[in-house]
Amino acid sequence: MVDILSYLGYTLTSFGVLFLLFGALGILRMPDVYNRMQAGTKATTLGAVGTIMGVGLINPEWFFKTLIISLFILLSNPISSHALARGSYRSGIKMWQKKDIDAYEKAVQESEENEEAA
Amino acid sequence: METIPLILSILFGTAVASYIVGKLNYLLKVGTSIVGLLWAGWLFLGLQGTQSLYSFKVLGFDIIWRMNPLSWLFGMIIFGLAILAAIFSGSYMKGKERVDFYCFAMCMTVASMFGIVVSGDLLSFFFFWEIMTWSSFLMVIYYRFEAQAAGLRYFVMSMIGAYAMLTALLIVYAQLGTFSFDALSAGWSGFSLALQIWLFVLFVIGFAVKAAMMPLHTWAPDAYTLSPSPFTALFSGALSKMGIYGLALLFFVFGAGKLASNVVTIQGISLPGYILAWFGAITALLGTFKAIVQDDAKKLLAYSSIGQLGYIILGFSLSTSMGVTAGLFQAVNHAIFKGMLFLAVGAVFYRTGTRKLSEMGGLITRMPYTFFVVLLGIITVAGMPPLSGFTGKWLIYEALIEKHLIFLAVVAFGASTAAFLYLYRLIFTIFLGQRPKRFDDIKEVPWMMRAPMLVLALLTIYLGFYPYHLLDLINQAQVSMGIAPFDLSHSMLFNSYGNVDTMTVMNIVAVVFFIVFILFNTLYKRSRKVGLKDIHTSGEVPGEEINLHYAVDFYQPFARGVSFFLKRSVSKIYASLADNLEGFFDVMRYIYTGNGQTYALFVIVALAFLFLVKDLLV
Amino acid sequence: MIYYIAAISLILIGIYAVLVKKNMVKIVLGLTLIDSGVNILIVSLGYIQGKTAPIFSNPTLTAQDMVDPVPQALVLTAIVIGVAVTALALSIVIRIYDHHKTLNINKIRELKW
Amino acid sequence: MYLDPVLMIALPLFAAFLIPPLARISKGLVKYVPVLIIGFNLYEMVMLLPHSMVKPVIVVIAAWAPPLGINLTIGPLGNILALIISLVGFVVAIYNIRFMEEEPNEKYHMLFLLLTAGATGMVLTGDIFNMFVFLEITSISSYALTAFLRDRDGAEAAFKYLLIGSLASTFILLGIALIYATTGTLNMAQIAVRIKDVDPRIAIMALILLVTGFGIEAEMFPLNGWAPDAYSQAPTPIGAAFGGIVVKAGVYALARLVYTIFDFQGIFHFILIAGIITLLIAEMSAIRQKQLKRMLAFSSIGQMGLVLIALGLATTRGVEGGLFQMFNHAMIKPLLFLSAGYLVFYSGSKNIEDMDGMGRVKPLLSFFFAFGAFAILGLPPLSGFWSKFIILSETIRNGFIAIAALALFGSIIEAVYYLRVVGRLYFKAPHEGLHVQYVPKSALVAMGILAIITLIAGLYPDFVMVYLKPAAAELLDKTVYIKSVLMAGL
Amino acid sequence: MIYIFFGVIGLALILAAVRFILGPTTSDRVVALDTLTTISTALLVLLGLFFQRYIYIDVALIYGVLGFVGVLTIARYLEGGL
Amino acid sequence: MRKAIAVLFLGFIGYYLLSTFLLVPFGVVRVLEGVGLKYLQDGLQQTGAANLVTSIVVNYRGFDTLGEVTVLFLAATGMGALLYSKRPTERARQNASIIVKTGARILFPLIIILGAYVFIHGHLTPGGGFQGGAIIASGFLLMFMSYRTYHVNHVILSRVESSAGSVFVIIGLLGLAYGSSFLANILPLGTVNTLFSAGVIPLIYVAVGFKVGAELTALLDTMLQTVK
Amino acid sequence: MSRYIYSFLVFFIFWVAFTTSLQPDELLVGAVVALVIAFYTGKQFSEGGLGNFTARKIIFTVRYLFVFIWEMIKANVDVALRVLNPKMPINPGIVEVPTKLKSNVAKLALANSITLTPGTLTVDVIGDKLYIHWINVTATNPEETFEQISAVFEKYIKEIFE
Ligand code: NA
Ligand code: NA
Repeated sequence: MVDILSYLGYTLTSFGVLFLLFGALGILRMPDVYNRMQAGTKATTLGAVGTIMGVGLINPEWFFKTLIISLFILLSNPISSHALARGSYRSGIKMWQKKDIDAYEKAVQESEENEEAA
Repeated sequence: METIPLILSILFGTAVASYIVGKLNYLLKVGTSIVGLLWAGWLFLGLQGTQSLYSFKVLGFDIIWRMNPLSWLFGMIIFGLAILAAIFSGSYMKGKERVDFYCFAMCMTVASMFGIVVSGDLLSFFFFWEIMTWSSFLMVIYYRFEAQAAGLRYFVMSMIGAYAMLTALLIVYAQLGTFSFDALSAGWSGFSLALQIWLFVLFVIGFAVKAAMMPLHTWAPDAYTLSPSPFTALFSGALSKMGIYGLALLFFVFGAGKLASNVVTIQGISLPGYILAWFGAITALLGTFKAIVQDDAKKLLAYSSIGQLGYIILGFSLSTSMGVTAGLFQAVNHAIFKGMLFLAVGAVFYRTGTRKLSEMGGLITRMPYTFFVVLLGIITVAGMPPLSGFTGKWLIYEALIEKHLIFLAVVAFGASTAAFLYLYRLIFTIFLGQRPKRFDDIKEVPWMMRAPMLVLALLTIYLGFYPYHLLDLINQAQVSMGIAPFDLSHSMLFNSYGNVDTMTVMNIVAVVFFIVFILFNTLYKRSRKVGLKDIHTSGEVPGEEINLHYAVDFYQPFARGVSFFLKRSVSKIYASLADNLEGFFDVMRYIYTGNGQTYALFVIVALAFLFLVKDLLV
Repeated sequence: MIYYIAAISLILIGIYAVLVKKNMVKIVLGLTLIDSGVNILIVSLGYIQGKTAPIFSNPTLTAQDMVDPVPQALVLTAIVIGVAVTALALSIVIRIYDHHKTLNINKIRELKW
Repeated sequence: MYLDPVLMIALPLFAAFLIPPLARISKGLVKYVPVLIIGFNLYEMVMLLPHSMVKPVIVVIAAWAPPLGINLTIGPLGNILALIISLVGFVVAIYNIRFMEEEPNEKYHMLFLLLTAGATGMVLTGDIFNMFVFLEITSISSYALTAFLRDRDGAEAAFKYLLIGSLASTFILLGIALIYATTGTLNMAQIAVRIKDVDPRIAIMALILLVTGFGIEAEMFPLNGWAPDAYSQAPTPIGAAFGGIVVKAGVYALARLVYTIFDFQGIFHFILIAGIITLLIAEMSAIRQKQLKRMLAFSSIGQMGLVLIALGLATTRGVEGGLFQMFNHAMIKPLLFLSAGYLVFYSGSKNIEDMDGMGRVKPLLSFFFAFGAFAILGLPPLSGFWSKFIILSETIRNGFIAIAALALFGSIIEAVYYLRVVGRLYFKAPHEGLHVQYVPKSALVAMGILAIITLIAGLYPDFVMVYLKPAAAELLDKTVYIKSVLMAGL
Repeated sequence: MIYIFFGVIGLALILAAVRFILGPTTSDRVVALDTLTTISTALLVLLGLFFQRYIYIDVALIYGVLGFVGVLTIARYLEGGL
Repeated sequence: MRKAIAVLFLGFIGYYLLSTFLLVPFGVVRVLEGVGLKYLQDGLQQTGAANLVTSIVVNYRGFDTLGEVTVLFLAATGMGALLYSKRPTERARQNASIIVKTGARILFPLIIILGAYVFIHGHLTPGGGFQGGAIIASGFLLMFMSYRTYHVNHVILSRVESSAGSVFVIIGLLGLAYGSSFLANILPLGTVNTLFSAGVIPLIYVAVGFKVGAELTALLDTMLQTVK
Repeated sequence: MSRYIYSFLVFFIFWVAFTTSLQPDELLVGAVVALVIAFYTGKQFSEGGLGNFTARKIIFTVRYLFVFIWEMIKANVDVALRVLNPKMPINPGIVEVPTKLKSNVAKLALANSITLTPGTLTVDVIGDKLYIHWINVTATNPEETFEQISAVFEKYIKEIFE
């Protein structure tokens, strides 16, 4: 049982670590900040969760704690990415685009007008 | 309680007490000071001839207070003048502001001077010396703002002197491990020649400032002029004598008088003595010349003081028995006549409110007592028989001639004669001539002011006739300094006649003088009254604003003649030195650029520097 | 050793910022960099090869397994002090900005000479 | 009878923590807290004096004997300095009662209390890192107090102070790190024992770092750029506290380092030379100042230069003189600052030229200033005379005649600028339209205490010197210090 | 095995660090920072595994929390002041 | 110019610093009699705290920690004084998105619990009062970042600060009253590695945790309200 | 009240997980801590209170977890491929996605889910519209984007949180 858990754990950790690497690679290679976030958030979140849960499986007495960390990462990483994306956008960083697809621009203007009115 | 500490306590106590009670009542504060001074003076009289000694330790330093004839002699000058000045002040200061402050500073000064003369060690000497400096400084600046620059100059020069002295005495301490005079007397000759010279120079600077010796005299005229007159009497009469006292100590107690006498002597005088003699003579000459062109009565006397102190120094520097006697005699003498004159000028100022000679005149009928005092005073200063000044000067000439310093004697004599040029102006411009209308109603000063002047006047007459009493005291002092007592038989004046004959000479001169005096007065009575404004100049009618009093610009040609000499005023050199220094300081302060980063850079540079020299720090 | 180099570099970079940067906020950041450098340096002085954190969290651990705890304790204190100083520094900068309307330290040198 | 000396640190901290709730109950009460607490410290220090003079009082904290735990080592030196600090703190606290009306004034009193406590801790602690912590307490309260008035200049001064102070902390910490790494201990007595076995190349670097750090606090040139600004722009009592409290603690630390902990002789020469340079540059700068408090600040630096000279001599008598000078300066400079504070306040200007005639308007205040000026110039019979005299005497006795002469030159400059101010106070007509009010009694009491101490110490210097001698001896012979601390561990 | 993990994670850290250094905008750096904290959190847990010390897990958790709050703060700052 | 000078001198200092520190061997036991080794050997049984750093920080060098707490308190006080009367009511220019707001709302109590966990277990796990306090403050920072009008009650914060600081001193004074010296332990040491162990250490760390949390929060709030 | 109790329970569970210990002292302290924090933050912590603990919601949560994990793995493989592919077929842009979810927690869950899945990143939520950065935009009109991006999640989330 312990061996199976441990085996599973190592597998999970291996995948996790690999995804962390992909995430980092994505951060490096993607053309603009939004795309980098896409890569960073997804791959590193999964990678971290995988790594950490894997460790939790290898060392079952740590499981709950690793679970908490994983949950925390699952909750917090998308939030921070979102906040960063929103912050970047509103601070005026343009997207790298082939075609002009931006539904957000108008929404930002409207919401800012609303805020000023309020 | 031991007498010396008791006297010091009384004096310092009086200073504080008169300040405190001074807040209550005028009479009380003046009364307190006078009573305190009298009490201390009375106790002091009892110290004559005793070897009272009191010593204790402060911070591990031995403090020695002792009495000896030299101290006693100078103590007499201090107490005599102080008591008279205090009495004089009783009237003079009435109605003036901050009399409590005045009494405090006065008593403090007296106390510190007394402390100086009883000190048997350099530390307490310096301690009291510093108190004397600041307390007299308080007096100089008594008249508020106009006195500030003068006060500051006085203080700074005093500090320069004091610190030169401090350096010297600390070097002595480093060498001997003690401050006591006795140890220094014994140890001086053991110092290396270079050290002796250094110590000598430093001490001389220290004392010469107070004695207003050229070129360290520049503080004196203004300081004398601006301090309240009763105090000026004390200032010029006693305080400047502390410089003389110091020189006496230096030459004869510390043993510097014999400095290098085995290396180089000039006409039998050791080199430092010879140089100092020249300084003394030049000071005498310079003081005299400067005095001649003054219009301010007190300034005139101030320069006169400088000149007179030059004589005294001249006497001392010869280091001969007669020279020292001459110096000491003239020191006492000067205290008396300069005391008289300053008090008298103060009295005139008290009534007229001015010190300008050109604004005064004809006061002889209004202030006859004061006139009398001034008259006696100038006779003494000029060194004319029958008054004590004659004896003093005579001794100096004799001492110079004895050493064959003819040229110096000529200079001294010249200065002395020139002194008359200014001295008579005091009589002429203040008391004779036309009296401006506004002075018509003035009265003679109150008895409280009259009395001290008259006491001094009588004293100068007395000493003129009986110099021996003083010479006795001086001889005792000389013995205590380790100098052979002055042998009267060495004096050209005194040797063949002896006491009684001197008296006769004096009497004859006195009679002649008296006749001249009567004649003078008769002539004056007969003289034509000249209106103040009835002299025409070059066909032009002078305007109202031009005062045609004959005292105005009286010495214009003379002043023009010596202007080259006078213009090179030492004080101007000092002033420009000070300016340049301040300019330099100004550059230094730019180190503080106001930029925090620069300060941080300083720190880094300092650290790097320390790293670099770290091997030196081990 | 790499820790030494890194830590000292951090200190030097921080000091450089303090000496050269014009923006006062950057200067304050420089100060925090210095702090971090010093702290890393201190901790690395306590490090002992092959040993672990000084916490007896399981019974198998013995004193021989652990690094020197003192530098860590000191650094804890130093960090807190650094935070305090930084906070105060920033509030002073805020005050300065209020008065001078600039963060350029070259413009803030009215107290001189 | 004294209570456990640790209370001198514990109570101020306790009180500081309790001030915010107290302020909510009654604002008026807060300002008496520092008086009370520092008064207690003063009492403690006086009561400890007879004990510490005989042998250092070792106070163990947290029941761990040194070097395991932190301890307070109250030898003669620490006791004297803590006494000075408490005394100045007490006087300034009295002065503060009516001085600080600016909100939030309870924070002001709290910061001041902690400033004093920090400095006290610095001089009492036997642990070098603990000393650093207390230094930070002192410094941080100083930074905050410098900018307390929230004015333009205060903020600028505080920033410079903080900048340089942070560098000081850095170097001190680096020095401590080197020491710990090589001796394995933080207890100063034990360091002193072990430093002999340390590679001297490391030890000297540690010393340099520490000397630079504490030299900043001790206002050594060229590390003192912060000082004039901080002194002059901080609220007046804080300027006084800088001179009377903060710098004293810095110098203590410096002395402890070079005398007790390390064993390098060359550093003394460095301190000596740094001292004379500090003195000269400070005096030269002071004479050109237009602002009264800034002038006092430079003068303060100059005085510390003299202290450094004394410490650099490294002779018994020299150190005695230096300690005496520290004592005097701690009494006189606050006197000057405190009186100058009200002079500035009443004249409505920081500039010297606007002090005209204050002697007529505010005689007692001006008297205190003049008194302080005379005392700091070293005019007898005030206490400054003796300390200056001893220091100069020792300087010359050790053959540094040129340094003594330069120091005297500095004194003359000092006389000029002080007397210029005194002259203006008394001898010029006051400006019109002065906004003169009554000076609070508490302020006058504070100044009076300082003036009386200065006078008594001048008239009877041995009274002070009796206690300074063992303090100097402690510095020059470290074995007693070391032994008594390490014996406490047995 | 664990050494390989460390190697890969180390490489990931380096790559993210390169982006942190390259920028070019502040946002890019913050994104890199965010990634770095996430990777570091995982690394800390792995270290716990490596040293068999439970305490690293605690550190990882705290690190994660602080990193998140820090990144969020910067993000909000980017958006226009705090 | 200034840059060049700075680089020059810094290079110089760096060289000397590095060459000195390189004389201090890295990663080895250098001092056999060092106090650090003593703590390692005896610390566990002397203080009962599994975390030796904690036993040093709170017990052996507890006096430092009291000072440290004071330093933080000072910074908070100083900031309060310096930024006094500059209190705009709103923080950021823009509201955070609903995502951030909701996330913060949920995470906030959990972060506080984490902080509490860290300082309550200071003697057992890495961490302690300062770390726990910092985590709590970061929880508040999260709220500040998410809600532009989120307010903390400074009166309560100040009360927490004061009472926590006082508790620290009182525990110290109790040591003086009932033990041998200030800050001396007066409670039984308990069983190692259980929550109720290590005498007064956890009590002090809890107090420190509260204090630091309150102070850092106050600091952040003051700062954020001032800088717009 | 139910919200407070719910919060207390959640916090207490968290505490137990943190400490990984069932020792009475830990539990005692944990209860106290949870109680205190629940008292102060319970109201804002939870919108649903104990209602969150219904069996239906729990079942949906578990089901959702699997759906989500699957989507996430797909997302990551997708990203990995894009990152590793030198040609990087991307066509990024921000699109608008409508949502019927009302509660904030639900919107958060949806936004996070979207962020963690293929090529999408929630930039903002304004009212009932999500703005999604899409790494490879294949549709721009709301119905299509809804279908492609969030439809999978929304039904579960609606069940769980509303
Ligand atoms: Na992320
Ligand atoms: Na993260």
